[in-house]
Amino acid sequence: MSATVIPETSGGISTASAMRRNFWRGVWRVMRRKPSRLAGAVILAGFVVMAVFGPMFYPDNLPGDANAITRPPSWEHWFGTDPQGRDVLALVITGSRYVLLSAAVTALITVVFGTGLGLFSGFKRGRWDTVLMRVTDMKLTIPGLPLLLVLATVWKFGNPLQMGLVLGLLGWGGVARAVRAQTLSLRERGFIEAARGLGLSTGHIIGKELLPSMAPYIAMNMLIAVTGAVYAQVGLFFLGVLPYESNNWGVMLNLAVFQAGAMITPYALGYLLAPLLAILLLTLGIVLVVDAMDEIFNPRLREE
Amino acid sequence: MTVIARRLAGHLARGLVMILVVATISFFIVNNIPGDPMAARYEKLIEGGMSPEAAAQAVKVLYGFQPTGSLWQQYTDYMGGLLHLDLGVSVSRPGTPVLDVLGEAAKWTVLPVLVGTLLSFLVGVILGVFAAIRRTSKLGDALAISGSLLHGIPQYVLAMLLVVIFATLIPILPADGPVDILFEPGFNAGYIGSLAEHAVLPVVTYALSAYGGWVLAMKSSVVTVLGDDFILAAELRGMKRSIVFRYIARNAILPLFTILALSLGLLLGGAVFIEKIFNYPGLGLMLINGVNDRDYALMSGAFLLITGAVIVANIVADLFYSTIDPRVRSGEEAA
Amino acid sequence: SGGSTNKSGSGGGGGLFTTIDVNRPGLDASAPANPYNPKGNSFPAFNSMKLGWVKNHLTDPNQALPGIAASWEVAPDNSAITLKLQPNGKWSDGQPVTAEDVKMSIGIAYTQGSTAFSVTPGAAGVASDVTVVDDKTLKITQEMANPSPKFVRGVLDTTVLPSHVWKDVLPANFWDTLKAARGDGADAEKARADITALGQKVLTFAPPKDVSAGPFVLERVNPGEALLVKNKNFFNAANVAPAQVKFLNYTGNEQIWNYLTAGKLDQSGFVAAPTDVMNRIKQAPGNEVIKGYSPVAVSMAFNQSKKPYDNVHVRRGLAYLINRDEVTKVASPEGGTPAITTSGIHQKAAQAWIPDTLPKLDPYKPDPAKAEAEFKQAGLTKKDGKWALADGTPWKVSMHAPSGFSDWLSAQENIKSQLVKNGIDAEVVTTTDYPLYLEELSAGKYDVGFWLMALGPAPYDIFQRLYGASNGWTNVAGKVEHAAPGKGGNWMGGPEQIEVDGAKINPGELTGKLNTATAEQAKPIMAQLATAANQDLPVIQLWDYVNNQFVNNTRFTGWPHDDEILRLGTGVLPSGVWIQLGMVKAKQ
Amino acid sequence: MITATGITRTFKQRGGVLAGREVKALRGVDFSIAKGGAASFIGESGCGKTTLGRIIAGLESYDGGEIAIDGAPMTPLKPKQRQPHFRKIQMIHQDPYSALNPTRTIHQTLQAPLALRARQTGRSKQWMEERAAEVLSLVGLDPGSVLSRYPHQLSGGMRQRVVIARALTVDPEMLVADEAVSMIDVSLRLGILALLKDLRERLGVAVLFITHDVATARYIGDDGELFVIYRGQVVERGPVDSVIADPVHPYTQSLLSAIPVLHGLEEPGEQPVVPLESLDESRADSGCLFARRCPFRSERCESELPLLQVTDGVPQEHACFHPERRSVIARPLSGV
Amino acid sequence: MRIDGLTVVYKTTAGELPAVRDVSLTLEPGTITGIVGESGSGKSTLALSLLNAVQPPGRIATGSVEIDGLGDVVGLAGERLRKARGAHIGYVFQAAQNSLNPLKTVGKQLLDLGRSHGVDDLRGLVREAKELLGRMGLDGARVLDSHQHELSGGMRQRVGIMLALVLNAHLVVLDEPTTALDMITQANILKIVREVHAERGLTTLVITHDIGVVAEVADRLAVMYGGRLVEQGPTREVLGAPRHPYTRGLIQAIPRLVGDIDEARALPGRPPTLATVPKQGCVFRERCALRMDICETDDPAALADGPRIVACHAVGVKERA
Ligand SMILES: Nc1ncnc2c1ncn2[C@@H]1O[C@H](COP(=O)(O)OP(=O)(O)OP(=O)(O)O)[C@@H](O)[C@H]1O
Ligand SMILES: Nc1ncnc2c1ncn2[C@@H]1O[C@H](COP(=O)(O)OP(=O)(O)OP(=O)(O)O)[C@@H](O)[C@H]1O
Ligand SMILES: [Mg+2]
Ligand SMILES: [Mg+2]
Repeated sequence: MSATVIPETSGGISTASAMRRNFWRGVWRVMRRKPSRLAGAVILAGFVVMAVFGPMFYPDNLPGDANAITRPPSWEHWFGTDPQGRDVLALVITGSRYVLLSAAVTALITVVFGTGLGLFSGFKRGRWDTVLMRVTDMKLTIPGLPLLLVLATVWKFGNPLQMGLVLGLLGWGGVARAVRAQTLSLRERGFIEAARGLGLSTGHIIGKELLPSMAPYIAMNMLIAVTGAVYAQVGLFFLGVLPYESNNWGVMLNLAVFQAGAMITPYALGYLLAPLLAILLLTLGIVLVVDAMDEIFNPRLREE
Repeated sequence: MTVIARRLAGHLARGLVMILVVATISFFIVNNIPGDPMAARYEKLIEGGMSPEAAAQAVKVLYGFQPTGSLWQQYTDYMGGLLHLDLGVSVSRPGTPVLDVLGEAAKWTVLPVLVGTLLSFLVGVILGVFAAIRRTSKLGDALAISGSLLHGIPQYVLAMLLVVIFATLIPILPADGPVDILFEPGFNAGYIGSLAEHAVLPVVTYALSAYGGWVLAMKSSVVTVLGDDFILAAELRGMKRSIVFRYIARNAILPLFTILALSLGLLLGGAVFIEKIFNYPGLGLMLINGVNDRDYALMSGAFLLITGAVIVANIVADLFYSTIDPRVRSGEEAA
Repeated sequence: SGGSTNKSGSGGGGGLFTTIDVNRPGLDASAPANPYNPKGNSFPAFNSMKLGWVKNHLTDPNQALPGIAASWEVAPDNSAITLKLQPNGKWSDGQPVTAEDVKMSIGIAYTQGSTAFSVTPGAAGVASDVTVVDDKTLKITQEMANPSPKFVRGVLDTTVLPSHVWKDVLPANFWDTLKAARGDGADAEKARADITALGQKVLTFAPPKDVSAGPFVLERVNPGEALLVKNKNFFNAANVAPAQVKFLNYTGNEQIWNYLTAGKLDQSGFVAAPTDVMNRIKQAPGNEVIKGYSPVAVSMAFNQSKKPYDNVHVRRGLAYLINRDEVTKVASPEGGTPAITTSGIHQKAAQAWIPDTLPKLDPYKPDPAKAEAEFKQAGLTKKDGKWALADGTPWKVSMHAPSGFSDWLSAQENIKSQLVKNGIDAEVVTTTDYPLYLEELSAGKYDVGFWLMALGPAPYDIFQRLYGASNGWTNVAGKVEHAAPGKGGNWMGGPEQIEVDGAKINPGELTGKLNTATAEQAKPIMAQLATAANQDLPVIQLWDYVNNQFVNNTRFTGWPHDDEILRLGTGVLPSGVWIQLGMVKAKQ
Repeated sequence: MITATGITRTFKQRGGVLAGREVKALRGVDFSIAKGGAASFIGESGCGKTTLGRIIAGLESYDGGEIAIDGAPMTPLKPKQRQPHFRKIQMIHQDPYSALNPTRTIHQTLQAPLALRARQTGRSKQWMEERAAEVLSLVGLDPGSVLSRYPHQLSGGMRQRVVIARALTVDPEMLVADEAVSMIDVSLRLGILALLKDLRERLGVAVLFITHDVATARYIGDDGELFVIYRGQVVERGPVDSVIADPVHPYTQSLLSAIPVLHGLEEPGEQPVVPLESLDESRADSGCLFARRCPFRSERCESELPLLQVTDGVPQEHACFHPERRSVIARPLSGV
Repeated sequence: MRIDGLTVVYKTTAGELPAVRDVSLTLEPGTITGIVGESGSGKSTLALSLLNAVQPPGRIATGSVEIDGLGDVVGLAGERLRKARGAHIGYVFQAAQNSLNPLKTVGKQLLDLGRSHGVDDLRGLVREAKELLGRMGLDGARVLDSHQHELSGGMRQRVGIMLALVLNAHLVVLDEPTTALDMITQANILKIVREVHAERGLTTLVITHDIGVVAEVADRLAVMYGGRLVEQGPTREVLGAPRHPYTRGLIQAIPRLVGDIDEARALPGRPPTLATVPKQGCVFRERCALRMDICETDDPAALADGPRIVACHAVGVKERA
């Protein structure tokens, strides 16, 4: 029956590890297909390293130099100094942790909550589905940023986790809706039905059959949620409606514009541009990597 | 028609429920806002050299406008007021109904949002078609990547860059409000010119930040339609290129109209950054001012109005969709 | 005392004058031309006139430039003031400005809470009677039960409104109600409530069109700008140079910087600006910064009910540690001068009031050794180069400021790094906005916050910032009472009695005395209080504000450089006064 | 093996113009299959074949009637309790591509049900591996080359074999094949049909065969019964060859006449019947469901619903008031 | 119409691969020709190349498609090509798949078609369309007023046929006209095809994977495998006496309604895809029972024997023997 012979692989454990190896080899292939994707991945990895290890290289309280307040970029300070005479680059690096941590939390919550709800709704159907989707629709209708502004008057978003939590709780609607739609359409696919017929558990069906099929989708949404979260929190801090205690790109933007006059004096331009560039670069990285998601998770595209 | 009427009724009912829910939420959020605006006012007056007694009296007068009574009663009053489109009285602007303040502000939001969005829609859709047709070429790639990037850049980043470039480094455009007061309002060249001049930066920001989305959406829509058999069928029937193009365009643009209406609604709320950065006195700025001034009524009013706009946009989008898409019109499309 | 209008002007040259109201962000196109409305399109000294334009004299609160009142005479015991109105004062609609207008305006002032016209029983420096002597003359007498040296200031600082426009706002029986309100008992209570209710009516009153007795009258407003045009009927119209005045809107300081760097503003009041921005502003063609006096200082205030700030040695130690020169340089290089010491008074005023005491005060020059000694004395311990509380728990100086106050935040950041450098852990916590800041501050939630102080020129106003309600002493109807820390707005939580030079004093009571004391009586008390503040340090005075006025010489000239003229009271737009006095000339 | 009596299923249309309208997908279907037996259902599109198949495989609920699997009635059982019974009946889907999860290798696809099985019977991992290879061999695939592949790397025929192999992992007693070959390349179809037939013979698996194509039904089970279903009602049932050769119901006759004639090999039947009108569900259903399209209808047909009955001399049951045997199918040309 | 030496290639990652290879076929006027072949054998590609409409990344590499009164379609381009489509050659798409613009009524699309081809008498066109539809058992006025979604699969297919014929095209290509249709509908459509063909004197090409469909309607039958035409001839003859082993296998693999079930035999192996079609030699050899050494290296030439043409080394050997 078969035409070509594929290298013999048998034995459960070795198959599983071989699969994993194959997966990563496939990912590598997908990434290599376009240099832009590699660039994106490098950028993202760079940001993660920056957020995880970056702050370790600096003291908790960045030293300021009262004699070098709001300086333009120089060899010593690549992006200049802030109105406290601190190195702007150091601020961007130490500030990345808050931004990325809260973005990660947001992405996690968005995806877990959105996916969970979407799966549940699409899988259960019936009354639950109707109710949940109505709620989701409502949630989607409430404009997010204005709601955040109003919420900011009550909650303080004290730390990145809280910030991430709130943004995540505001952001799951789109994912839930999309995942539900996907679930509904996948449900109709024979393999889900077959799994039910075989008596496989719901856990198996959801975890092993449904989720992997939606993985590119979820991964994309996760990355998009990261951009959204960065966008929203930096924006909130920028608007100055939140109190702040720590370094954060949004705080930098706010101070640059409203305290250092970065839009007026070129001296503070570095202070303004550094966080802006960081945001742009992060966005770019994500845009580039998102492009690869579909191919990474689809074995057919991965192995082509 | 009955299908549309039924949909409309459903939407209205749901919209109403939404408004009630949002109003309730904002009422209770607003009632939990910490911070004492009276103390702040008092402090300001004292700093201005008023005696403590005089300041206390002044604050009492000013905050006499605040609703009193039990929370529940305030709530019912508030909701009752909503029925008459009464959003309460602004604290920072005593005597001016919030609705008037917002009405004035809405003007300044709607205009640039509309122009900016339609502009970007037009350009984005046209370039999206190019990006789709030339998707294998460098041009197509460039269009798509520029689209993704612009789509990904936060609005405020764009706005700030524009201000730095066009208002600071090369000061050729104003970024300070909606119009020069020296021109007599009305239909005269000076006034309209000034309006236009002041609107350039906000409009361009709206347009640029939305443009990417349109390019991407239109591109993928066109690619989908191009793959549809009826396009090939039309070609094989020897239809004129212009007609085939029209077939593609109409089918591809259809789903975008829904997004257009929705984004118009959402933009009213998303205008916060642009209005803040360009000092454009629209709803978004009102909302921020409300938040900053602890002007409860203004804040929740602005929030409600923005939400209302989104709901209305939703309804419009759906109705629009159902009138132009025959499948929906006849009720074919399932829920 | 008195003044007279400068009549020697050479007449207006026309042109557009562009300025900004720094006291009030956000123009509101829908707001009425009503000076009492918080967003009202009423610009003091432009289209809204007061009886006189009070000055921030170093020591005398009653100095003023003439406004609607051309001159005034004050009884020697301060018991009455007789006002002579401008003889040819007219409203923009041609009606003359009369004593009746003023009387009605005083009635309006009663409804709004005014220092001299207050319905609060027992308040100091309140008028007891308003008599119209003739069409252009009024006499206002002070209630001598609780007189105040600020009485004249309070009277002159009254906005005058056209009674033919506002006539229906006050009911016919208003003066009777007022009389009733002055009394005691239920009737008085009710009368006072009625007057408060009237206040709201006043606040929301919208004249159909602006009627102004000032040099300008409101033409139109949009959300970005307000336009005023010259009032031909203004009594000194001949000397008013600009033909039009444009007020620009702003929501944040950075916008004003923008206008200033673009050279758009002919004049602007004080706005804080970082050095670089300030340099840019100065570089703009025609721009000039005129420095004047501003009776305000900022301080780092302690909540003494929190450990270790209850210990004076800790406060002193901190005072020895913090380099105020550096703080000022970082936070407010142009808008402030580092405080020479903590006296509770702006240093310029202090030199005028207590020249002998000032040198005796400890200047708290930065001296880590002294600081260490003080901390040791307070029982603090130093472990691994870090200071800890007496019981060994870590000590972190937690400073709070509202996030909009950029100079405060900068200062705190700088103090933080100074402290950290010296082994004291510190943090800066922001609060979203001022109302919340005040609420949390007065609820005693903060250890350390920033506090405006030395609000001159009246001695009582100066010291009540340190020994007033926020520190437990309330002054109701001349009676001073002390509330326990955490009660009645007492967040500073200082002791009721403090030791100064070995003697115990009650600073709150002393401060209360200043409310009625004459200048001569006040001086020794102020010396005592300044010493008390210096030794007890309820706050550390950081810098004294400087009143920077920005002007541009390309379109108009004649800006006053005389400190006296610059020292106008708060809430007044000085350029309006300069214009109406005929000082500002259009550039030929 | 399984006995179904009076199965009915009504769908409520949700949304759209037909909102609230009921579609009677099945109106009392009776049938039974013995162990290793076969039954085939034919009928035009939308007549309820798939619905029936899904009900039998336990994938869809039914409103009325009773299903008994190996004598055990299903109706009184809770869904969880029904599961082990229905596991004996496995469905083979029409589309072999969508029936396999594209993100899982064949190995993974087969392991999941085997793991379940192993857990229930306490078997080892080793057994799972062996069994996977075994079922693949059973369906004629080479386990070594197939196991590590993804579905997209297999041809349609191979995929369908994998689907059948997966069904075999749970040792089913019956397979429900819903148009199991209609999406497979012509040259490969017979392979799958032969496999099913082979499984019947070798493993004694009963087959419920659903198809458009009568000839394939005959190929799978000429010893079984053929059911002709129209709008949810069985209109004719009987031994396969008998129904094909001598259909009684006009609907069966039109279905059979619609089968294309292989002109070089066959000649048209004697009395072909082709109804021109297509099915219109929106008609109210009083009387015979087929009446409107029936060329032989009488007044009685308009008002009265005929039930399955037998007529003398005809081995099959039918639901027609005017039964008449017509030979409609093409006959082989003699000498070919 | 004469197709001569037509080769169509698709550009893939593995280079340009032929989907249709060296196909020659003549459609006699007034006949129905059927092409059968499995999925991927190049049927649609062939059909599209008749209109010079192969979609990128494909292109016609060599060969010609001569149409009477039109010349070589392969050489046509631009307006002339467009005018030829529809007016000379009608193309009918697979059923139920959407060959109609979902947003426009059938009538409007008909008018678009008329305008595209410069028809002045649009009324006449509509009349003609109604007539055609009526001929096919539909209510013309209603159908013209309907949107695609309001029509059933069979109705759409009939509309497709109407649109292909309404401009009086005499050459009609039907690509899988009945796939995904119901048996009864299929029978109807086939009947219509046959009748309309006869009435209008058309030259018709029916493409399908279902040998039954061809057998039912076609006068001539061509069998495609791996991009090659392996056998062609009059339907009855080919079905009755298939010569190419593939044709034989295919016919054998059809279960029958009568007779011995076990006569049906599965064809071994699997159909080739574009990538697995042998580059040289006979495309069918891997599944062929009659494989010889020469099949590995030489592509068998299509040899004519009267009306029948077969491309097989084995057949050639037999004939020669
Ligand atoms: N989930 C469902 N909801 C609503 N109606 C349904 C559902 N499933 C099937 N139906 C309806 O039930 C009827 C029978 O459908 P079914 O799929 O069983 O037909 P079928 O004979 O398998 O058709 P085909 O040959 O096209 O596969 C149809 O009218 C169909 O529209
Ligand atoms: N756009 C394309 N790019 C690459 N290869 C293609 C393309 N279109 C078709 N092919 C390949 O060309 C070959 C012939 O395709 P074609 O569509 O003509 O087959 P077909 O006989 O019509 O098949 P079906 O019965 O599935 O419609 C197939 O192998 C197919 O994979
Ligand atoms: Mg079916
Ligand atoms: Mg095809």
